[in-house]
Amino acid sequence: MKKIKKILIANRGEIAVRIIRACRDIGITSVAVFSDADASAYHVRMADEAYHIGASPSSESYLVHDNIIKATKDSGSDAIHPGYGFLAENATFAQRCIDENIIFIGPKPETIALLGDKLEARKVAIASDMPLVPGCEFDNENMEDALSKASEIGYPILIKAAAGGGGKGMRVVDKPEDFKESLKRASSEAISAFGDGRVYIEKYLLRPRHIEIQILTDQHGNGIHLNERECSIQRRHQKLIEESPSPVMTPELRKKMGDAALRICKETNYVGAGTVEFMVDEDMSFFFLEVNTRLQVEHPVTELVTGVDLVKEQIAVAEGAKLTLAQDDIGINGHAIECRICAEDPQQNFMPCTGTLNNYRLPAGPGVRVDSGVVIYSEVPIYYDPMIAKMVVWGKDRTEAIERCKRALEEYRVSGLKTTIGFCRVVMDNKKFVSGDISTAFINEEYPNHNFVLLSDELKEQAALAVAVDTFINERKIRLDEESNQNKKSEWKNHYRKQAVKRLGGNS
Amino acid sequence: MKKIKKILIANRGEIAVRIIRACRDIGITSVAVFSDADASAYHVRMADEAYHIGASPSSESYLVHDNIIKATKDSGSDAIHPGYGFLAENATFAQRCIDENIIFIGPKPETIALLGDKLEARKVAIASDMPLVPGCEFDNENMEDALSKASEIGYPILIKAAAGGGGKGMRVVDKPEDFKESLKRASSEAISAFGDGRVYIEKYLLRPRHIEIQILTDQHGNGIHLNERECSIQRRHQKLIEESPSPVMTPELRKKMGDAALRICKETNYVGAGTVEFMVDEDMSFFFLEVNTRLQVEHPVTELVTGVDLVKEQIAVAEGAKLTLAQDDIGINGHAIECRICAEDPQQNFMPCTGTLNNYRLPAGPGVRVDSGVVIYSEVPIYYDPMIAKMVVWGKDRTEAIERCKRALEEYRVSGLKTTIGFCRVVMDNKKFVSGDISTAFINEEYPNHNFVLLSDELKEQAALAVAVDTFINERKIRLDEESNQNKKSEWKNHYRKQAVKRLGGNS
Amino acid sequence: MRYSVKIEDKEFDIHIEYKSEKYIATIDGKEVLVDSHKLGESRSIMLLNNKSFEVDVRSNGYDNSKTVFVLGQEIPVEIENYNLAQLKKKAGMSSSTKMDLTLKAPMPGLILEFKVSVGDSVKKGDPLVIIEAMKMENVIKAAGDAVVKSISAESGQSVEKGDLILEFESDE
Amino acid sequence: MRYSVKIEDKEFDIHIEYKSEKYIATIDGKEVLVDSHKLGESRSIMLLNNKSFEVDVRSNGYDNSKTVFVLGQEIPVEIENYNLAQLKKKAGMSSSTKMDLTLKAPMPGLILEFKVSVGDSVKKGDPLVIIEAMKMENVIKAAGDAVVKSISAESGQSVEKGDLILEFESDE
Repeated sequence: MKKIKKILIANRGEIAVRIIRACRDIGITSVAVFSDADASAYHVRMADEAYHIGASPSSESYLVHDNIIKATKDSGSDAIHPGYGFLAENATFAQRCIDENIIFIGPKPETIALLGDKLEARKVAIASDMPLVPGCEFDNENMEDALSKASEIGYPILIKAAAGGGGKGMRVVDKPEDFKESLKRASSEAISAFGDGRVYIEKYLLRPRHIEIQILTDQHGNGIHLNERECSIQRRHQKLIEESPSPVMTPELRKKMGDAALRICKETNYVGAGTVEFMVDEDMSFFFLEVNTRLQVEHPVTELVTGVDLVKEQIAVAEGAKLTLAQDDIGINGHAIECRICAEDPQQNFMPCTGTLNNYRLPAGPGVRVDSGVVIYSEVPIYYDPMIAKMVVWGKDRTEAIERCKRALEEYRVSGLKTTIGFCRVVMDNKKFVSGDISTAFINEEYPNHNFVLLSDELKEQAALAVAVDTFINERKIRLDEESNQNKKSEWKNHYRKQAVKRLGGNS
Repeated sequence: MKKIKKILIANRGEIAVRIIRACRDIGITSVAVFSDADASAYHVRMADEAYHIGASPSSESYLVHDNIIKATKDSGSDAIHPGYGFLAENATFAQRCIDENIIFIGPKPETIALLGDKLEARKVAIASDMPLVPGCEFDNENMEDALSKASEIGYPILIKAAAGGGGKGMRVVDKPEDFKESLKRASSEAISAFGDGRVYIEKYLLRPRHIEIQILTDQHGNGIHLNERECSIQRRHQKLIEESPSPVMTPELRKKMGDAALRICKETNYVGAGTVEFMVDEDMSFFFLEVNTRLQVEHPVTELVTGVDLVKEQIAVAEGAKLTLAQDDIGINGHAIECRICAEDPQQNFMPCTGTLNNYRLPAGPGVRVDSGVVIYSEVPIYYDPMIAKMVVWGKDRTEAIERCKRALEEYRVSGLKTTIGFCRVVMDNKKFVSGDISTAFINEEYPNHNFVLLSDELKEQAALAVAVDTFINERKIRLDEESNQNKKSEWKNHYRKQAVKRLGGNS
Repeated sequence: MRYSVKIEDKEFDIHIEYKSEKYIATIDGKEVLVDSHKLGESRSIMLLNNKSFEVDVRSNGYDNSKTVFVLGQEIPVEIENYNLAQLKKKAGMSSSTKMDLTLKAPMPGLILEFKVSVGDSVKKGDPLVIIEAMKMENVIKAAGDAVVKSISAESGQSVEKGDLILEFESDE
Repeated sequence: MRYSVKIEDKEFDIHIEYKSEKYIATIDGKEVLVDSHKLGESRSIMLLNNKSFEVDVRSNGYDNSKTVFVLGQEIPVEIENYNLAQLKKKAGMSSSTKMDLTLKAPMPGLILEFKVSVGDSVKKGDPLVIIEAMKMENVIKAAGDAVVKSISAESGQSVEKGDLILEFESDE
């Protein structure tokens, strides 16, 4: 067992900050890396040390293996934590770390490669006796083959990138006429995101829930799961609101899904933290979706209800320690909800925004945890993911968690750019959400045209008043300043007049 | 049972913010009150509504019964939450609320009066079969009587205000020669703080722990305790660092102290949240100290390990609800530590400071809760308590809590005034603190002369470098600006020279 | 002072005066007692009939248009002197009801591909252009029926937020 | 540029230069690579040999004295041009080693009571004056042995931080 003393975090934003915090919590020195655009970013300020690794585009900095390895050597770090995204699921990079005698905090390169290829993962899932959604691969160069296979499965069809993740390279196709265009788009997005344009198709379930199992395994063959997360509130196949436990989970189903997740870990000699994602249909039957071989964005909801610090566990596993937790140690204490705070305009189909955070104040107090990648006056650059922070609340039950979530969202102060805060606040009032009746179709079903009615008539009236008052006060100040200048001028005039009178021989 | 719809919070600072958050968490409208100095204070910004109640000195605003009652009526509030301090333990004000048909969120006036008078409280404690420190009252006008009684008990002696609380009007006397002067000071402080100069004396224990039991009782005779809090790290008899559970507590002692606390509640028909304070001697024998008939500053450590929101429970009890929690529901989940962040200079005997928070950024992330009464650019005025925030951390055990506490203290960013942050950070490294070997004498024993060695040689070197670099960059900028002006001037000169040459008939 | 303030579909008639050290506002006939303290250049705490708001009012650099941040929302506001607004209305100059015949970049990004050419008729919802921003491909769709009059950018070009991308003529 | 920087008991000799777009500092002979970005008027993020610090350097309004906030600490710093500092030292002008013979109000507050009069001899630790601030009575004690030379305030008077309260003569 090798104690890790220094970790380089090959990432940025909130997840880099999250990992730096874990390092500090266990006395490990943290090393940040940064691109030009991130020279004064929060993760750089938070870390013990920081190394510049290139220009702003991630392809010239955060994705450059050589630069990351050089910073690791220069800083004398023992290990690299990749966070999520960037190099987190890059088997070549994981192998490079091994070759350079650096601990890669994540599964083995072969596991990453195997599960990262969605087509290979389907095969492993079959071998692990996991239920699968009907789907298949096809010859990417042969459009006719693709079209006929799509028709066999039946529309709607979901096109997915073989190398995919995070909703990139994913397209829903409702009818054969749209198939070609969508395939082209998905493939081109997959190339630009992963450098791999291979796609495959699956039957598109209309109203599935997205439920995933957090797993944790060590190098000695021990493994546990840490309950489920429900992540059904999504836009563009990207999660926006997640919670644990799922409002529809039963202990029996949890055990079944947990066991299935651990089977695939066993099959792939999985080491570390990971997530097995499932779709759960309306009849509560579940299907294997994919395995994310990394820390998940939404891991804090699991941390809040289990009391386990997943990043610390990742580090311990990477050091070679045996799990100190057994399955029986994992309980469920209360309920946690995460809202992703993204620099996006929900009304404009969640279009990304950039800008400067002229005001930025986190909610705090009982039951609120915020993992933020930005602080006041931070600039949100165009180059990276629009998620600037995660707000996570804990309550003794789902009702308390929802109420606290509303409070905390209202307490969040942001000016300078649009965010998903108002959208999340609206969802917290949605009757279907409150009753737990959700699916990945939630946003499209409840808010067609993305008209979230964020502004009540009362708020409009108050906002109008606020602007009028502000304008009035500013105009009044200018008027008063001018008057005071006028007065000064008249005083001068009087003064000169008196002088003139004097010169003219007058007496006062 | 009467549902409360609107609560006026007769307080300011972090506790007002804390109560406003609880109101929001249960959909109750919150009403803040503010003095002149607090017109743009954080609690005013946080509340749904806010009413001005007078000039800056608390004697002209937060302590004026009429003004608070008027704001309550004007805002149509059903109830008043007094927080701690100010009117929280004022029986006359609690009675006034009843007379005005306003719910006072706290115990009955007669309970407050009885337990607020420390001399009466001693009698009740005897009736409740509680162990007491040797001590007595005496004729305040007769110094000879006082001196002889003090000698009977034996020095060191502790002089305490009968109406006391929060360390005010309290003095330790080591030898008879100092007795008169200390008595005078304690009495005058008691008059200015409580308008009641009566004092009494107790044997001063040299190295006691301060351990207190949180209790919660309803209007129907049900009562539970929520474990203990250890609050031994004190300066000037005011707590600075608190934790739950106590590092020396055993389940048996917890039960004994909890039972004793509940006995005195029964004896006094106590209703609501309250705290029974004990001193615990080195042999683990415990003595009754006093009952605080209100929410305690350090209540969050209890909330973090029990999952109970004490302010919500106070409100439910005030509405007349029966406790939904039984003693068996109260477990201990992990460990919590609170650091009080005060605008004070620890090196100068914790002298209060005032100023503007030019920078103010809260620590966040896993296991950190901050209840802050200020935000960036807030002014800390001279009129009120120097505590500006409480930082509370949770860990799965005391070790994790201490490590997280260090991290969070280092993450806290304050500029503009001195605080207790650095002091708390030093304590977290203190071997006696880490081993749990603490008493109320901790600060004086470990840091005589209050020389906390806050600055390591390394930090001094880094700070020196930082200032030199900053100075160099500023000077360089000024130099460059001047040069560029010079260049502009020379360009102009050249221009004019050319013009002149032209005018003289030259060719260029 | 009397203002005409517009937010989305709502138009408010607001009168404000300063009398004996207090601001008094009247909005559509209702009186509101106002207390306001500046927190910085653009931020204030306001009490409107004792209701507490923290607001950030920013000028957008062009006439009458401001943005207010309040309760986690970014709200675009048009504010004008009331009398001027009335005059403009009479003259049929209400600029805010005019249809927008330009497509401006809704975010900074890289133009990947145009789906239309000059002269094309487009229907509401038709894809116009694909912009890559923050690693996502965003399809910008037509807000109404129109004809493409001119295109001011090209594929592969970087655009800033607000840059003109193309112009329509109304499809009437 | 070469500076002499003093923090508590430590004195540092620091040389800084700007070369090929990098700042290079030398502190007591050791070379330190510096990267610095301003975050606002007084705040910066600094990398000192790649170690990350967020610092806030504020001038105290009078000569050479600055305050730096770093890692939760407020640190008073004296900084001077190195050559000037050396000259001063030779001339025996080192002001920072001079004993402070004035008592200034350590906080804003109300003077409750003087415990000494002009001409009194005081020993280190003797109470001098009681100031009420933030609802606490604070006893200000003598920092060394001295004789009270003059008293510049009176009981019941409000003082600001830094106001002169009394002056000593050294008890020699």
